[in-house]
Amino acid sequence: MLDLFILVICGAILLGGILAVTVSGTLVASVSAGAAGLFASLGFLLLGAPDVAMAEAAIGSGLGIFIFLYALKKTGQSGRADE
Amino acid sequence: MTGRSIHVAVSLLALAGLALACARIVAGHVEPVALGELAAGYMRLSPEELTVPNVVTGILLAYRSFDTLGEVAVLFMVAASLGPLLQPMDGAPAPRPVRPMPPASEIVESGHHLLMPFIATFGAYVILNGHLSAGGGFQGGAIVASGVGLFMIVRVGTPVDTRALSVGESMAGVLFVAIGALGLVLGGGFLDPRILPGGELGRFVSGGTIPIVSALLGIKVAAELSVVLQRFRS
Amino acid sequence: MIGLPVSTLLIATGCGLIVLGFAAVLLHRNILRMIVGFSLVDTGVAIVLVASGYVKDGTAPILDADVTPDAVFVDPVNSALAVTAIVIGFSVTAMALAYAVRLYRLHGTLDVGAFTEGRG
Amino acid sequence: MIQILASLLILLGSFFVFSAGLGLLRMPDPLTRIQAGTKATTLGALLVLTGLSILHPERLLLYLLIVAFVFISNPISSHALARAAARRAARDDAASGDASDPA
Repeated sequence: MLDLFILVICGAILLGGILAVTVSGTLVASVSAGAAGLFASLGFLLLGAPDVAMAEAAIGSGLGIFIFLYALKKTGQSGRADE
Repeated sequence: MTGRSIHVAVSLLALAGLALACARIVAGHVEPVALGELAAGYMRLSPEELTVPNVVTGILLAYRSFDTLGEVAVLFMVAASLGPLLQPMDGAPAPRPVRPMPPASEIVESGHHLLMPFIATFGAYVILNGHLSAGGGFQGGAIVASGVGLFMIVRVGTPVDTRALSVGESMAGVLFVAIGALGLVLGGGFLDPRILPGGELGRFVSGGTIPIVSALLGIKVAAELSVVLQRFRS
Repeated sequence: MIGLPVSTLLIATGCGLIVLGFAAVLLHRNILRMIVGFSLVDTGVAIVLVASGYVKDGTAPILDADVTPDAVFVDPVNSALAVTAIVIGFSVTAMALAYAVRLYRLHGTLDVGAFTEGRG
Repeated sequence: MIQILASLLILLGSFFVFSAGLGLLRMPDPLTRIQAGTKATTLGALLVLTGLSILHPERLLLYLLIVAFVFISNPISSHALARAAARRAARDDAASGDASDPA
Protein backbone atom coordinates (compact mmCIF):
# COMPACT_ATOMS: atom_id res chain seq x y z
CA MET A 1 0.00 0.00 0.00
CA LEU A 2 2.75 2.44 0.91
CA ASP A 3 4.67 1.30 -2.16
CA LEU A 4 1.74 2.30 -4.35
CA PHE A 5 1.65 5.71 -2.64
CA ILE A 6 5.34 6.24 -3.33
CA LEU A 7 4.89 5.28 -6.98
CA VAL A 8 2.00 7.74 -7.30
CA ILE A 9 4.13 10.52 -5.78
CA CYS A 10 7.06 9.77 -8.11
CA GLY A 11 4.69 9.78 -11.06
CA ALA A 12 3.21 13.11 -9.98
CA ILE A 13 6.67 14.69 -9.63
CA LEU A 14 7.69 13.49 -13.09
CA LEU A 15 4.34 14.57 -14.57
CA GLY A 16 4.82 18.08 -13.17
CA GLY A 17 8.34 18.19 -14.63
CA ILE A 18 7.21 16.98 -18.06
CA LEU A 19 4.38 19.53 -18.12
CA ALA A 20 6.81 22.30 -17.09
CA VAL A 21 9.05 21.44 -20.05
CA THR A 22 6.53 20.70 -22.78
CA VAL A 23 3.54 23.00 -22.20
CA SER A 24 3.43 26.11 -24.39
CA GLY A 25 2.57 28.92 -21.94
CA THR A 26 5.20 30.21 -19.51
CA LEU A 27 2.63 30.79 -16.75
CA VAL A 28 1.41 27.17 -16.87
CA ALA A 29 5.02 25.96 -17.02
CA SER A 30 6.06 27.83 -13.85
CA VAL A 31 2.96 26.67 -11.96
CA SER A 32 3.57 23.03 -12.90
CA ALA A 33 7.20 23.35 -11.80
CA GLY A 34 5.81 24.52 -8.46
CA ALA A 35 3.44 21.55 -8.38
CA ALA A 36 6.39 19.22 -8.93
CA GLY A 37 8.07 20.90 -5.94
CA LEU A 38 4.97 20.41 -3.79
CA PHE A 39 4.85 16.68 -4.57
CA ALA A 40 8.60 16.54 -3.95
CA SER A 41 7.97 17.86 -0.44
CA LEU A 42 5.58 14.90 0.11
CA GLY A 43 8.41 12.66 -1.03
CA PHE A 44 10.77 14.29 1.49
CA LEU A 45 8.24 13.54 4.22
CA LEU A 46 8.27 9.86 3.23
CA LEU A 47 12.07 9.86 3.22
CA GLY A 48 12.13 10.96 6.86
CA ALA A 49 13.19 14.57 6.32
CA PRO A 50 10.36 16.82 7.61
CA ASP A 51 12.71 19.83 7.84
CA VAL A 52 13.46 19.64 4.13
CA ALA A 53 9.77 19.09 3.37
CA MET A 54 8.82 22.32 5.16
CA ALA A 55 11.57 24.30 3.44
CA GLU A 56 10.64 22.97 0.01
CA ALA A 57 6.91 23.59 0.49
CA ALA A 58 7.38 27.15 1.75
CA ILE A 59 10.34 28.35 -0.31
CA GLY A 60 10.60 26.14 -3.40
CA SER A 61 6.96 26.04 -4.38
CA GLY A 62 5.42 28.96 -2.45
CA LEU A 63 7.72 31.94 -2.80
CA GLY A 64 9.24 30.55 -6.02
CA ILE A 65 5.95 30.77 -7.92
CA PHE A 66 5.35 34.18 -6.33
CA ILE A 67 8.47 35.78 -7.83
CA PHE A 68 7.88 33.96 -11.14
CA LEU A 69 4.43 35.54 -11.39
CA TYR A 70 5.80 39.02 -10.70
CA ALA A 71 8.56 38.51 -13.29
CA LEU A 72 5.96 37.34 -15.83
CA LYS A 73 3.93 40.47 -15.13
CA LYS A 74 6.99 42.68 -15.57
CA THR A 75 7.83 41.10 -18.92
CA GLY A 76 4.23 41.38 -20.10
CA GLN A 77 3.52 37.75 -20.94
CA SER A 78 1.23 36.68 -18.13
CA GLY A 79 -0.97 34.14 -19.80
CA ARG A 80 -1.49 33.49 -23.50
CA ALA A 81 0.66 30.96 -25.33
CA ASP A 82 3.81 32.78 -26.32
CA GLU A 83 6.27 31.78 -29.01
CA MET B 1 17.73 27.06 -40.05
CA THR B 2 20.56 24.50 -40.02
CA GLY B 3 22.20 26.17 -37.03
CA ARG B 4 19.09 25.50 -35.01
CA SER B 5 18.95 21.82 -35.99
CA ILE B 6 22.63 21.35 -35.15
CA HIS B 7 21.91 22.94 -31.78
CA VAL B 8 19.01 20.56 -31.16
CA ALA B 9 21.08 17.52 -32.19
CA VAL B 10 24.01 18.43 -29.92
CA SER B 11 21.62 19.16 -27.04
CA LEU B 12 19.89 15.80 -27.43
CA LEU B 13 23.27 14.07 -27.48
CA ALA B 14 24.32 15.84 -24.27
CA LEU B 15 20.98 14.97 -22.63
CA ALA B 16 21.43 11.33 -23.60
CA GLY B 17 24.85 11.34 -21.97
CA LEU B 18 23.42 12.91 -18.81
CA ALA B 19 20.60 10.36 -18.74
CA LEU B 20 23.12 7.54 -19.11
CA ALA B 21 25.17 8.87 -16.18
CA CYS B 22 21.99 9.17 -14.07
CA ALA B 23 20.97 5.61 -15.01
CA ARG B 24 24.34 4.34 -13.81
CA ILE B 25 23.88 6.18 -10.50
CA VAL B 26 20.39 4.69 -10.05
CA ALA B 27 21.53 1.18 -11.00
CA GLY B 28 24.49 1.32 -8.63
CA HIS B 29 22.53 2.59 -5.66
CA VAL B 30 22.09 0.24 -2.71
CA GLU B 31 19.90 1.33 0.16
CA PRO B 32 22.11 1.38 3.27
CA VAL B 33 20.98 -0.40 6.42
CA ALA B 34 23.03 1.61 8.93
CA LEU B 35 24.28 5.16 9.29
CA GLY B 36 27.75 6.20 8.25
CA GLU B 37 30.34 7.09 10.85
CA LEU B 38 29.89 10.88 10.60
CA ALA B 39 26.09 10.72 10.79
CA ALA B 40 26.16 8.26 13.69
CA GLY B 41 28.55 10.61 15.49
CA TYR B 42 26.19 13.54 15.02
CA MET B 43 23.22 11.44 16.18
CA ARG B 44 25.10 10.55 19.37
CA LEU B 45 26.74 13.93 20.06
CA SER B 46 23.87 16.31 19.36
CA PRO B 47 21.65 15.17 22.27
CA GLU B 48 24.64 14.71 24.61
CA GLU B 49 26.74 17.80 23.94
CA LEU B 50 24.14 20.30 22.77
CA THR B 51 20.93 18.92 24.38
CA VAL B 52 19.19 19.38 21.03
CA PRO B 53 16.80 16.56 20.04
CA ASN B 54 16.44 17.71 16.40
CA VAL B 55 19.81 16.72 14.98
CA VAL B 56 19.26 18.60 11.71
CA THR B 57 18.94 21.87 13.63
CA GLY B 58 21.95 20.88 15.70
CA ILE B 59 24.02 20.49 12.53
CA LEU B 60 22.69 23.65 10.90
CA LEU B 61 23.09 25.91 13.93
CA ALA B 62 26.03 24.46 15.85
CA TYR B 63 28.31 22.07 13.99
CA ARG B 64 28.01 23.79 10.62
CA SER B 65 26.73 27.19 11.70
CA PHE B 66 29.50 28.96 9.80
CA ASP B 67 27.95 27.57 6.59
CA THR B 68 24.61 28.92 7.73
CA LEU B 69 26.12 32.36 8.29
CA GLY B 70 27.60 32.31 4.79
CA GLU B 71 24.28 31.25 3.34
CA VAL B 72 22.45 34.10 5.04
CA ALA B 73 25.14 36.41 3.68
CA VAL B 74 24.35 35.13 0.17
CA LEU B 75 20.65 35.82 0.74
CA PHE B 76 21.53 39.32 1.97
CA MET B 77 23.62 40.04 -1.13
CA VAL B 78 20.79 38.85 -3.39
CA ALA B 79 18.26 41.04 -1.57
CA ALA B 80 20.61 44.04 -1.77
CA SER B 81 21.52 43.64 -5.44
CA LEU B 82 17.94 43.13 -6.63
CA GLY B 83 17.20 46.80 -5.90
CA PRO B 84 19.55 48.35 -8.50
CA LEU B 85 18.93 45.48 -10.94
CA LEU B 86 15.17 45.93 -11.06
CA GLN B 87 15.15 49.73 -11.08
CA PRO B 88 13.90 51.35 -14.30
CA MET B 89 16.83 52.34 -16.51
CA ASP B 90 17.45 55.76 -18.06
CA GLY B 91 18.73 55.02 -21.57
CA ALA B 92 16.55 52.01 -22.31
CA PRO B 93 13.44 52.18 -24.50
CA ALA B 94 10.32 52.74 -22.44
CA PRO B 95 8.84 49.40 -21.34
CA ARG B 96 5.30 48.52 -22.33
CA PRO B 97 3.00 49.93 -19.66
CA VAL B 98 2.01 47.16 -17.26
CA ARG B 99 -1.68 47.07 -16.42
CA PRO B 100 -2.12 48.03 -12.75
CA MET B 101 -3.46 45.27 -10.56
CA PRO B 102 -7.06 45.75 -9.44
CA PRO B 103 -7.63 46.23 -5.70
CA ALA B 104 -8.49 43.11 -3.74
CA SER B 105 -12.14 42.48 -2.98
CA GLU B 106 -13.68 42.91 0.43
CA ILE B 107 -13.86 39.17 1.11
CA VAL B 108 -10.15 38.71 0.49
CA GLU B 109 -9.31 41.71 2.65
CA SER B 110 -11.38 40.50 5.63
CA GLY B 111 -9.96 37.00 5.17
CA HIS B 112 -6.46 38.42 5.27
CA HIS B 113 -7.26 40.08 8.60
CA LEU B 114 -8.45 36.70 9.90
CA LEU B 115 -5.53 34.68 8.54
CA MET B 116 -2.57 36.94 9.31
CA PRO B 117 -2.47 36.16 13.08
CA PHE B 118 -2.58 32.42 12.29
CA ILE B 119 0.31 32.69 9.84
CA ALA B 120 2.45 34.89 12.09
CA THR B 121 1.87 32.64 15.11
CA PHE B 122 2.67 29.52 13.13
CA GLY B 123 5.84 31.10 11.75
CA ALA B 124 6.99 32.13 15.23
CA TYR B 125 6.18 28.64 16.56
CA VAL B 126 8.20 26.97 13.81
CA ILE B 127 11.15 29.33 14.38
CA LEU B 128 11.22 28.95 18.17
CA ASN B 129 10.64 25.18 18.29
CA GLY B 130 13.32 24.42 15.74
CA HIS B 131 15.49 22.65 18.30
CA LEU B 132 12.66 20.38 19.52
CA SER B 133 10.73 19.40 16.41
CA ALA B 134 10.94 19.82 12.65
CA GLY B 135 11.51 23.41 11.66
CA GLY B 136 13.93 26.17 12.43
CA GLY B 137 14.99 29.59 11.26
CA PHE B 138 14.85 28.99 7.52
CA GLN B 139 11.46 27.28 7.44
CA GLY B 140 9.75 29.65 9.88
CA GLY B 141 11.26 32.68 8.15
CA ALA B 142 9.86 31.46 4.84
CA ILE B 143 6.41 31.01 6.44
CA VAL B 144 6.48 34.58 7.80
CA ALA B 145 7.62 35.83 4.38
CA SER B 146 4.70 34.04 2.71
CA GLY B 147 2.43 35.93 5.14
CA VAL B 148 4.08 39.13 3.88
CA GLY B 149 3.30 37.90 0.36
CA LEU B 150 -0.38 37.60 1.29
CA PHE B 151 -0.22 41.19 2.55
CA MET B 152 1.29 42.25 -0.79
CA ILE B 153 -1.54 40.60 -2.73
CA VAL B 154 -4.23 42.22 -0.59
CA ARG B 155 -2.81 45.76 -0.19
CA VAL B 156 -1.93 46.36 -3.82
CA GLY B 157 -0.91 50.00 -3.48
CA THR B 158 0.96 49.82 -0.17
CA PRO B 159 4.72 49.26 -0.48
CA VAL B 160 6.51 47.27 2.20
CA ASP B 161 9.15 49.41 3.91
CA THR B 162 12.37 47.78 2.73
CA ARG B 163 14.51 50.21 4.70
CA ALA B 164 12.97 49.23 8.05
CA LEU B 165 13.27 45.56 7.08
CA SER B 166 16.96 46.09 6.26
CA VAL B 167 17.56 47.75 9.63
CA GLY B 168 15.93 44.86 11.52
CA GLU B 169 17.78 42.35 9.40
CA SER B 170 21.14 44.03 10.03
CA MET B 171 20.53 44.17 13.78
CA ALA B 172 19.74 40.45 13.79
CA GLY B 173 22.89 39.79 11.77
CA VAL B 174 25.08 41.80 14.15
CA LEU B 175 23.64 39.95 17.15
CA PHE B 176 24.19 36.62 15.35
CA VAL B 177 27.87 37.38 14.78
CA ALA B 178 28.20 38.77 18.32
CA ILE B 179 26.89 35.52 19.81
CA GLY B 180 29.30 33.67 17.54
CA ALA B 181 32.23 35.76 18.75
CA LEU B 182 31.12 35.24 22.35
CA GLY B 183 31.33 31.52 21.70
CA LEU B 184 34.86 32.06 20.43
CA VAL B 185 35.81 33.79 23.71
CA LEU B 186 33.86 31.78 26.29
CA GLY B 187 33.30 28.45 24.59
CA GLY B 188 35.15 26.13 22.27
CA GLY B 189 34.85 28.00 18.98
CA PHE B 190 32.85 30.31 16.73
CA LEU B 191 29.10 29.97 17.44
CA ASP B 192 29.60 27.37 20.15
CA PRO B 193 26.11 27.11 21.74
CA ARG B 194 27.40 25.82 25.07
CA ILE B 195 28.15 29.26 26.53
CA LEU B 196 24.70 29.08 28.15
CA PRO B 197 23.76 26.08 30.32
CA GLY B 198 22.37 23.24 28.24
CA GLY B 199 19.36 22.42 30.38
CA GLU B 200 17.24 19.32 30.16
CA LEU B 201 16.82 17.45 26.86
CA GLY B 202 13.47 18.19 25.25
CA ARG B 203 12.53 21.27 27.29
CA PHE B 204 11.80 24.58 25.58
CA VAL B 205 14.65 26.34 27.40
CA SER B 206 17.50 24.06 26.46
CA GLY B 207 20.29 23.75 23.97
CA GLY B 208 22.32 26.73 25.12
CA THR B 209 22.18 29.62 22.67
CA ILE B 210 20.52 27.61 19.90
CA PRO B 211 16.95 28.99 20.41
CA ILE B 212 18.32 32.56 20.42
CA VAL B 213 20.41 31.98 17.31
CA SER B 214 17.41 30.30 15.65
CA ALA B 215 15.20 33.31 16.40
CA LEU B 216 17.80 35.70 14.99
CA LEU B 217 18.17 33.54 11.89
CA GLY B 218 14.38 33.50 11.48
CA ILE B 219 14.19 37.31 11.66
CA LYS B 220 17.01 37.61 9.12
CA VAL B 221 15.55 35.11 6.66
CA ALA B 222 12.00 36.53 6.93
CA ALA B 223 13.26 40.09 6.37
CA GLU B 224 15.47 39.13 3.44
CA LEU B 225 12.79 37.08 1.66
CA SER B 226 10.28 39.91 2.19
CA VAL B 227 12.76 42.37 0.66
CA VAL B 228 13.18 40.04 -2.35
CA LEU B 229 9.39 39.85 -2.82
CA GLN B 230 8.98 43.63 -2.51
CA ARG B 231 11.77 44.27 -5.05
CA PHE B 232 9.98 42.07 -7.56
CA ARG B 233 6.66 43.75 -6.83
CA SER B 234 7.78 47.37 -7.12
CA MET C 1 4.92 -3.18 -5.62
CA ILE C 2 7.83 -3.58 -8.01
CA GLY C 3 10.38 -4.56 -5.41
CA LEU C 4 12.64 -1.53 -5.59
CA PRO C 5 13.52 0.22 -2.32
CA VAL C 6 12.05 3.65 -1.57
CA SER C 7 15.28 5.56 -1.93
CA THR C 8 16.13 4.04 -5.32
CA LEU C 9 12.72 5.02 -6.66
CA LEU C 10 13.10 8.59 -5.46
CA ILE C 11 16.69 8.85 -6.72
CA ALA C 12 15.41 7.76 -10.13
CA THR C 13 12.67 10.41 -9.93
CA GLY C 14 15.17 13.10 -8.96
CA CYS C 15 17.51 12.12 -11.80
CA GLY C 16 14.56 12.25 -14.20
CA LEU C 17 13.74 15.75 -12.97
CA ILE C 18 17.37 16.85 -13.46
CA VAL C 19 17.38 15.55 -17.06
CA LEU C 20 14.02 17.23 -17.75
CA GLY C 21 15.29 20.52 -16.33
CA PHE C 22 18.44 20.45 -18.49
CA ALA C 23 16.25 19.59 -21.50
CA ALA C 24 14.27 22.77 -20.83
CA VAL C 25 17.50 24.78 -20.45
CA LEU C 26 18.98 23.46 -23.70
CA LEU C 27 15.95 23.28 -25.98
CA HIS C 28 13.86 26.33 -25.13
CA ARG C 29 14.56 29.76 -26.59
CA ASN C 30 12.61 31.77 -24.02
CA ILE C 31 14.78 32.81 -21.07
CA LEU C 32 11.96 32.43 -18.54
CA ARG C 33 11.45 28.83 -19.67
CA MET C 34 15.16 28.21 -19.10
CA ILE C 35 14.83 29.56 -15.55
CA VAL C 36 11.87 27.21 -14.97
CA GLY C 37 14.21 24.43 -16.09
CA PHE C 38 16.87 25.52 -13.62
CA SER C 39 14.36 25.48 -10.76
CA LEU C 40 13.39 21.93 -11.80
CA VAL C 41 17.08 20.98 -11.58
CA ASP C 42 17.15 22.49 -8.07
CA THR C 43 14.23 20.34 -6.94
CA GLY C 44 15.75 17.23 -8.52
CA VAL C 45 19.12 17.76 -6.83
CA ALA C 46 17.40 18.18 -3.45
CA ILE C 47 15.48 14.91 -3.99
CA VAL C 48 18.66 13.02 -4.93
CA LEU C 49 20.50 14.51 -1.95
CA VAL C 50 17.85 13.49 0.60
CA ALA C 51 17.15 10.09 -0.98
CA SER C 52 20.83 9.11 -0.95
CA GLY C 53 20.82 9.63 2.81
CA TYR C 54 17.85 7.37 3.44
CA VAL C 55 18.49 4.34 5.63
CA LYS C 56 16.22 1.29 5.38
CA ASP C 57 13.10 1.78 7.54
CA GLY C 58 14.59 4.99 8.89
CA THR C 59 12.68 7.67 10.80
CA ALA C 60 13.31 11.41 11.02
CA PRO C 61 16.45 12.32 13.04
CA ILE C 62 14.45 13.91 15.86
CA LEU C 63 14.83 12.29 19.28
CA ASP C 64 11.50 13.21 20.86
CA ALA C 65 9.38 11.22 23.28
CA ASP C 66 7.81 8.70 20.91
CA VAL C 67 11.07 7.29 19.51
CA THR C 68 11.76 3.68 20.42
CA PRO C 69 15.28 2.92 21.66
CA ASP C 70 16.12 0.64 18.72
CA ALA C 71 14.87 3.06 16.05
CA VAL C 72 16.94 3.57 12.90
CA PHE C 73 17.48 7.17 11.82
CA VAL C 74 17.92 8.87 8.47
CA ASP C 75 21.24 10.63 7.74
CA PRO C 76 20.85 14.16 9.20
CA VAL C 77 23.78 15.63 7.24
CA ASN C 78 21.96 15.18 3.91
CA SER C 79 18.84 16.85 5.30
CA ALA C 80 20.83 19.85 6.53
CA LEU C 81 22.59 20.17 3.18
CA ALA C 82 19.25 19.93 1.32
CA VAL C 83 17.72 22.75 3.39
CA THR C 84 20.74 24.90 2.49
CA ALA C 85 20.47 23.91 -1.18
CA ILE C 86 16.79 24.86 -1.38
CA VAL C 87 17.34 28.34 0.11
CA ILE C 88 20.33 29.00 -2.16
CA GLY C 89 18.33 27.71 -5.14
CA PHE C 90 15.62 30.25 -4.38
CA SER C 91 18.10 33.12 -4.31
CA VAL C 92 19.73 31.94 -7.55
CA THR C 93 16.28 31.85 -9.20
CA ALA C 94 15.57 35.36 -7.94
CA MET C 95 18.85 36.68 -9.40
CA ALA C 96 18.21 34.96 -12.74
CA LEU C 97 14.69 36.38 -12.93
CA ALA C 98 15.98 39.87 -12.15
CA TYR C 99 18.51 39.64 -14.99
CA ALA C 100 15.78 38.33 -17.32
CA VAL C 101 13.57 41.33 -16.47
CA ARG C 102 16.52 43.67 -17.10
CA LEU C 103 17.28 42.06 -20.47
CA TYR C 104 13.64 42.38 -21.44
CA ARG C 105 13.69 46.07 -20.59
CA LEU C 106 16.88 46.60 -22.65
CA HIS C 107 15.95 44.59 -25.76
CA GLY C 108 12.18 44.21 -25.59
CA THR C 109 12.34 40.45 -26.05
CA LEU C 110 13.08 37.27 -24.08
CA ASP C 111 14.32 35.18 -27.02
CA VAL C 112 17.92 34.05 -26.54
CA GLY C 113 18.38 34.17 -30.33
CA ALA C 114 18.08 37.95 -30.19
CA PHE C 115 21.09 38.14 -27.86
CA THR C 116 23.42 35.67 -29.60
CA GLU C 117 22.58 35.56 -33.32
CA GLY C 118 23.75 38.40 -35.54
CA ARG C 119 26.95 38.74 -33.57
CA GLY C 120 28.76 35.94 -35.33
CA MET D 1 -18.42 -0.21 15.73
CA ILE D 2 -16.89 3.22 16.34
CA GLN D 3 -13.99 2.30 14.11
CA ILE D 4 -16.33 1.28 11.29
CA LEU D 5 -18.18 4.59 11.60
CA ALA D 6 -14.90 6.54 11.50
CA SER D 7 -13.67 4.57 8.49
CA LEU D 8 -16.96 5.16 6.69
CA LEU D 9 -16.65 8.90 7.32
CA ILE D 10 -13.07 8.94 6.02
CA LEU D 11 -14.11 6.93 2.96
CA LEU D 12 -16.98 9.33 2.25
CA GLY D 13 -14.63 12.31 2.62
CA SER D 14 -12.13 10.72 0.23
CA PHE D 15 -14.95 10.13 -2.25
CA PHE D 16 -15.84 13.83 -2.14
CA VAL D 17 -12.23 14.89 -2.63
CA PHE D 18 -11.92 12.42 -5.52
CA SER D 19 -15.06 13.80 -7.13
CA ALA D 20 -13.53 17.28 -6.78
CA GLY D 21 -10.49 16.12 -8.72
CA LEU D 22 -12.73 14.52 -11.34
CA GLY D 23 -14.67 17.77 -11.60
CA LEU D 24 -11.46 19.75 -12.13
CA LEU D 25 -10.63 17.48 -15.05
CA ARG D 26 -14.08 17.21 -16.64
CA MET D 27 -15.64 20.67 -16.21
CA PRO D 28 -15.51 22.91 -19.28
CA ASP D 29 -14.55 26.40 -18.04
CA PRO D 30 -12.74 28.01 -15.06
CA LEU D 31 -15.78 29.09 -13.07
CA THR D 32 -17.41 25.65 -12.99
CA ARG D 33 -14.04 24.09 -12.19
CA ILE D 34 -13.62 26.36 -9.18
CA GLN D 35 -17.14 25.53 -8.07
CA ALA D 36 -16.44 21.79 -8.30
CA GLY D 37 -13.08 22.07 -6.59
CA THR D 38 -13.97 24.24 -3.62
CA LYS D 39 -17.24 22.87 -2.31
CA ALA D 40 -16.28 19.22 -2.59
CA THR D 41 -12.83 19.64 -1.03
CA THR D 42 -14.18 21.67 1.89
CA LEU D 43 -16.78 19.02 2.70
CA GLY D 44 -14.29 16.22 2.07
CA ALA D 45 -11.72 17.71 4.44
CA LEU D 46 -14.41 18.16 7.11
CA LEU D 47 -15.53 14.51 6.80
CA VAL D 48 -11.99 13.10 6.84
CA LEU D 49 -11.05 15.16 9.88
CA THR D 50 -14.27 14.14 11.69
CA GLY D 51 -13.42 10.49 11.10
CA LEU D 52 -9.87 11.04 12.30
CA SER D 53 -11.02 12.81 15.46
CA ILE D 54 -13.28 9.83 16.27
CA LEU D 55 -10.23 7.57 15.91
CA HIS D 56 -7.90 9.88 17.88
CA PRO D 57 -10.03 11.90 20.33
CA GLU D 58 -6.93 13.22 22.11
CA ARG D 59 -6.00 15.31 19.05
CA LEU D 60 -9.43 16.95 18.73
CA LEU D 61 -8.10 20.48 19.24
CA LEU D 62 -5.56 20.10 16.45
CA TYR D 63 -8.20 18.84 14.03
CA LEU D 64 -10.53 21.68 15.00
CA LEU D 65 -7.76 24.16 14.18
CA ILE D 66 -7.19 22.51 10.80
CA VAL D 67 -10.93 22.60 10.03
CA ALA D 68 -11.07 26.29 10.97
CA PHE D 69 -8.09 27.06 8.74
CA VAL D 70 -9.54 25.13 5.78
CA PHE D 71 -12.94 26.76 6.22
CA ILE D 72 -11.40 30.25 6.17
CA SER D 73 -8.74 29.85 3.52
CA ASN D 74 -10.42 27.58 0.96
CA PRO D 75 -13.44 29.78 0.13
CA ILE D 76 -11.32 32.94 0.17
CA SER D 77 -8.74 31.60 -2.25
CA SER D 78 -11.37 30.23 -4.61
CA HIS D 79 -13.21 33.54 -4.44
CA ALA D 80 -10.03 35.35 -5.49
CA LEU D 81 -9.50 32.83 -8.31
CA ALA D 82 -13.09 33.19 -9.53
CA ARG D 83 -12.77 36.96 -9.49
CA ALA D 84 -9.58 36.83 -11.55
CA ALA D 85 -11.21 34.41 -14.01
CA ALA D 86 -14.29 36.63 -14.36
CA ARG D 87 -12.11 39.70 -14.98
CA ARG D 88 -10.08 37.91 -17.59
CA ALA D 89 -13.23 36.67 -19.36
CA ALA D 90 -14.63 40.20 -19.40
CA ARG D 91 -11.36 41.56 -20.78
CA ASP D 92 -11.20 38.92 -23.50
CA ASP D 93 -14.78 39.74 -24.53
CA ALA D 94 -13.86 43.40 -24.78
CA ALA D 95 -10.68 42.64 -26.72
CA SER D 96 -12.32 40.23 -29.20
CA GLY D 97 -14.25 43.11 -30.73
CA ASP D 98 -11.31 44.70 -32.58
CA ALA D 99 -8.54 42.06 -32.69
CA SER D 100 -10.07 38.63 -33.29
CA ASP D 101 -6.94 36.48 -33.52
CA PRO D 102 -6.49 34.45 -30.34
CA ALA D 103 -3.82 32.20 -31.85
